[in-house]
Amino acid sequence: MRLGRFALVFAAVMAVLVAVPFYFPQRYIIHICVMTALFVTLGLSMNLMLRTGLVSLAHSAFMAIGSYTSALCMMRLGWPFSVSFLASGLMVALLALVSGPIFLRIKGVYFILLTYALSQVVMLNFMEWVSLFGGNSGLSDIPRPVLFGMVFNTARQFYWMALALAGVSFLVARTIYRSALGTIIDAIKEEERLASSLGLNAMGFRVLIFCISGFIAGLSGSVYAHYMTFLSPEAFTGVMIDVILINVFGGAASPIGPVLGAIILIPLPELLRDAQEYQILAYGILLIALQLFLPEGLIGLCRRILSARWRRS
Amino acid sequence: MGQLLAQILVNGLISGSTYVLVALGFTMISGIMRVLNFAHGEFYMMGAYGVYVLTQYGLGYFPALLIGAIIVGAFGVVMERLIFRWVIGREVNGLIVALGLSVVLKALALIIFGPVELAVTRPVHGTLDLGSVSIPYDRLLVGGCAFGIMLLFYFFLTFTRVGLAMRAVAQDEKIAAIQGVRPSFIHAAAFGLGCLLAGLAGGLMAPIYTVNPTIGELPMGKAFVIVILGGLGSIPGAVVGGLLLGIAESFFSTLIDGTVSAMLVFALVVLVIIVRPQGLMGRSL
Amino acid sequence: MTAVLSVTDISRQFGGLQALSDVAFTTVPGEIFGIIGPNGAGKTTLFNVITGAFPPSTGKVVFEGTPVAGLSMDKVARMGLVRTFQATSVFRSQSVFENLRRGAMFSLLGRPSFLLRAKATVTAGAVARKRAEEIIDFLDLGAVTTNRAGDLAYGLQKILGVGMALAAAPKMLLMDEPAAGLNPTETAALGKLLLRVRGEWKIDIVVVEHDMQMIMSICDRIMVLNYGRVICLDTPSQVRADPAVIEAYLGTDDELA
Amino acid sequence: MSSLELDKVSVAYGNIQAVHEVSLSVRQGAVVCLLGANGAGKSSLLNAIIGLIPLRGGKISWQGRDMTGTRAFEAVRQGLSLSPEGRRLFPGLTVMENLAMGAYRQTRGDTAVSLERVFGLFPRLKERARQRAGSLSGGEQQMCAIGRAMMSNPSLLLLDEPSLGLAPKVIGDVARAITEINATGVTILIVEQNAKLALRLSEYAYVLETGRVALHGPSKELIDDPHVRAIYLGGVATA
Repeated sequence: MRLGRFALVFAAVMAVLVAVPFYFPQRYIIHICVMTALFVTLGLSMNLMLRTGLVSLAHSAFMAIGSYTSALCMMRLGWPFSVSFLASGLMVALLALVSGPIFLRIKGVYFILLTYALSQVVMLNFMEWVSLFGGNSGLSDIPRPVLFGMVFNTARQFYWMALALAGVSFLVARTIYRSALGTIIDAIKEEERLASSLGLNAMGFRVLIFCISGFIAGLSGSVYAHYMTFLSPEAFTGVMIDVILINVFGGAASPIGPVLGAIILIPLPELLRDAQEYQILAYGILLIALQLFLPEGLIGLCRRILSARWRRS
Repeated sequence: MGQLLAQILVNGLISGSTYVLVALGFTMISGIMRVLNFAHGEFYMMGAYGVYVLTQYGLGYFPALLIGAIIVGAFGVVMERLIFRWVIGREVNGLIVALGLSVVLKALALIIFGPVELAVTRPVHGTLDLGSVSIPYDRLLVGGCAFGIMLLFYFFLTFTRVGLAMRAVAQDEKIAAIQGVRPSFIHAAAFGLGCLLAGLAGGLMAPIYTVNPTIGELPMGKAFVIVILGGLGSIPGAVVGGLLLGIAESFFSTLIDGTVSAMLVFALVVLVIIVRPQGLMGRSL
Repeated sequence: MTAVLSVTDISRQFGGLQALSDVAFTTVPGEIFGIIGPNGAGKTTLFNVITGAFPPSTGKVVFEGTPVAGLSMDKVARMGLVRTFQATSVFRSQSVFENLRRGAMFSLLGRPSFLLRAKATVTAGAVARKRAEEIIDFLDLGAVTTNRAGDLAYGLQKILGVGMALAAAPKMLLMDEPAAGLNPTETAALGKLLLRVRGEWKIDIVVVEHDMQMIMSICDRIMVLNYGRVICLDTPSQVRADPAVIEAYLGTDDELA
Repeated sequence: MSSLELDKVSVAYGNIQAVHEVSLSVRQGAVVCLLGANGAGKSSLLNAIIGLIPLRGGKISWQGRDMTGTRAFEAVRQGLSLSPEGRRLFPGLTVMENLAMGAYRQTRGDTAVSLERVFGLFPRLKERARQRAGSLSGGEQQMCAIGRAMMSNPSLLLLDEPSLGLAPKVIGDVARAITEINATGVTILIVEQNAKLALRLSEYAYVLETGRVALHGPSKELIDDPHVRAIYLGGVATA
């Protein structure tokens, strides 16, 4: 059974990943692992968009909205973490639901520009609405989550939380791609007109995916907020490019692409903190080179090698 | 009230005119090559650093502005031949490549100049008082130069052979080719010219604000809003959209405040998209 | 007899150009109805107006008693009026079987609300497979079920496109130049196929076409457009003999005078 | 002495072959027409001659020079010019600017001469000179397209469906202009679906059917050929 084999592999990989902190207890390594897991989640959320044929530049803002929502729900409203966590996802999904029918009417490039403008406006609000969001100095002393009576206050616990979220996101994405919904979004990407002529309400499904994607991005923001206990608009600059780069590098055609992309790319700058400018420089060059020479990413490369070997044998 | 409105209008036109310079190049490149140059703001940034460096070497402000912008334009031509020509017509791929270039240029600026704010000496001082409306001379200079450049650009597009060919390529590249126009030449020229315009805008604004590696982000964000407002690829759209944006911002931020202004402008953009998805001026040069 | 598709006095302007003026026709059940005309006669515009790509300036389009002009393409398709395209007719990256399965599936699970009906996916999956298999038998595509649609010969792609439209369980097919780009043999095969679709599946067809040979041989009635107006609406043999039609196609003698 | 030579030219878009091994020749100074129903491959052939689509096979030569593989922007220097199907004017440019684009490779002096000539052929264009091409009527657009093609002072003019969508009276005007242009020594290859018009204008005709030459001969003989009629009206072809 294929499902059985996948479940086995998935469980084994997760088990290994869960065990990582026991072998590498150093605080900075665990920090990198938390960030990687969060970017896997965010990368998968972007992957849902790309699979539908949409490039969104609003996902860094989506993550930020999730962060602020979750933090403020606990700080201002005194909601428990579990509720705040869900609220962060729902908040973004709601925004996607409201803006989607307008934004998604706009095809291709305009959608990209518009999501960029949206993210700018959102970030501007976080910067300027000081009484609520704390402006440029941001929010600090964000409470630690309590789940089932357990207080999350070590990096290790957050790693497991982020890992669980990443794992679930991966399963969600994979399930979607393998279901009727996955077939539908592939069809919309490949030949939208043809799909519509056969009775498919393409707009409805695009909004749906936008919402699911936003929901996941919001959740990743929530975990981030409570892990850092400190939020500022500045923290989200660069996320916009990272999340695209993860997909481009790994390959957007499979949910494994962004996972690989995040695992390889996110630790890099953290490991080479001293030479950050050069890191960024290399990042940029990598992005250009990948797009020109390896447009389908690592996954695409693997597939090409595999299929070449398949043909030879 | 009338005085206030006049002041708002003047401020809006001046800031709008620099937006137009950035948006013109961006929209022209997208119209001719179907490439979204997300690195456009970095060419603006290069123009500002160009003026800074050249004036440090003792050059006067205006020669520095001109030479700096020409260098930026030449660099744009090189980038087009090296990178962008491979992604012509594929807007998403072009966008990712341009994002990469934007990261590279920002990192280079950071490596060369550091994260510090650099100041360029103002070429003029003082304030012009026209009764109720007062305009600092340096602002006036920026506005005047920007409108002058727009005029020159207009003449270039309307009355020169290459300008005409650029408009023709934007409308129908294949048909332009059978008239004898070499598309690759037009692509490189348009990309370079677009970057030169961005460089000029950066150089003009350098004395007013300080210079740092991220100064290109803001005007580029504005350029996006402008092309959505005016229509991607539309030259008149960039002018109308830019001035409109400048005046709207000036109006809202004087009467309310900056953040609300940004949100109102965004609401305006969404409104335009609902009513006219192709932008105010459609898609033609 | 009741009308299936009824088009009343459609006009459409573009700028100053009158692309269609007062076009009207009504199809009857069991009919293959052809629309022809020289290039630029307004066939494509008419087709787009009927399928809702843009609304008519004046006039009505009614399908089985429901006005459809201005409705979205997918909604009209779910009502049973399915259109086919001249160029994009298949999902090139997918297998033949998958293309047909999609045709059936999209008509069943056309709206996101299907996710709320837990059983819908399961039943739709089974129905879609069954329909796809039926159509493979009907079109005799058994030998190529696993081939990538984009790799098929162009003629076969067109046939597959018809199959996908059939999979969407239409009551009527609206076809935009199905024979464009086909050679005479393929065109003849397509014509036979359309006759079988009408005969065996009881599906009405409205077809816009350039290929006279095919349209004359399969249609019950033909409407001829020229300069956006109906110049003739009759049986094929009558249409072929109509002086106005001959003039529209071959030109007149007085143009050079 | 034949001047435009096509030798087994094939053209394809992806896996759709539009033109199969078409050979034809056009005598210098002649008007030759290409007939055929829609989708017969006529436009593809013209586009291939001017270099807009690459050849899948075969050879093209003009006045003895091999034109195979010549790129579109170089063709005009060899004296070729195309008035494309559907006019394809630059809609945002004025009539004058469209004409100026036609003379893109000309010197200033030659441009003035060409302009006089085009205005002589189509006086209407002079009246509309400052109007945007997109706002012209169909007939005026066609005149502008032919005028633009004439601005490069071509020796071989390719006309793709010049009568398409025009009212009968305007077709007459366009036809007269084509005759006049030919009278000045320009060789013309014309693609038309208006068969009577094309056969009247031309001295020799080729009839394409699904990308192949089905029939060719002097135009006078083809005018009454039942085969031509059959291709257009789908009657039973007897041959």
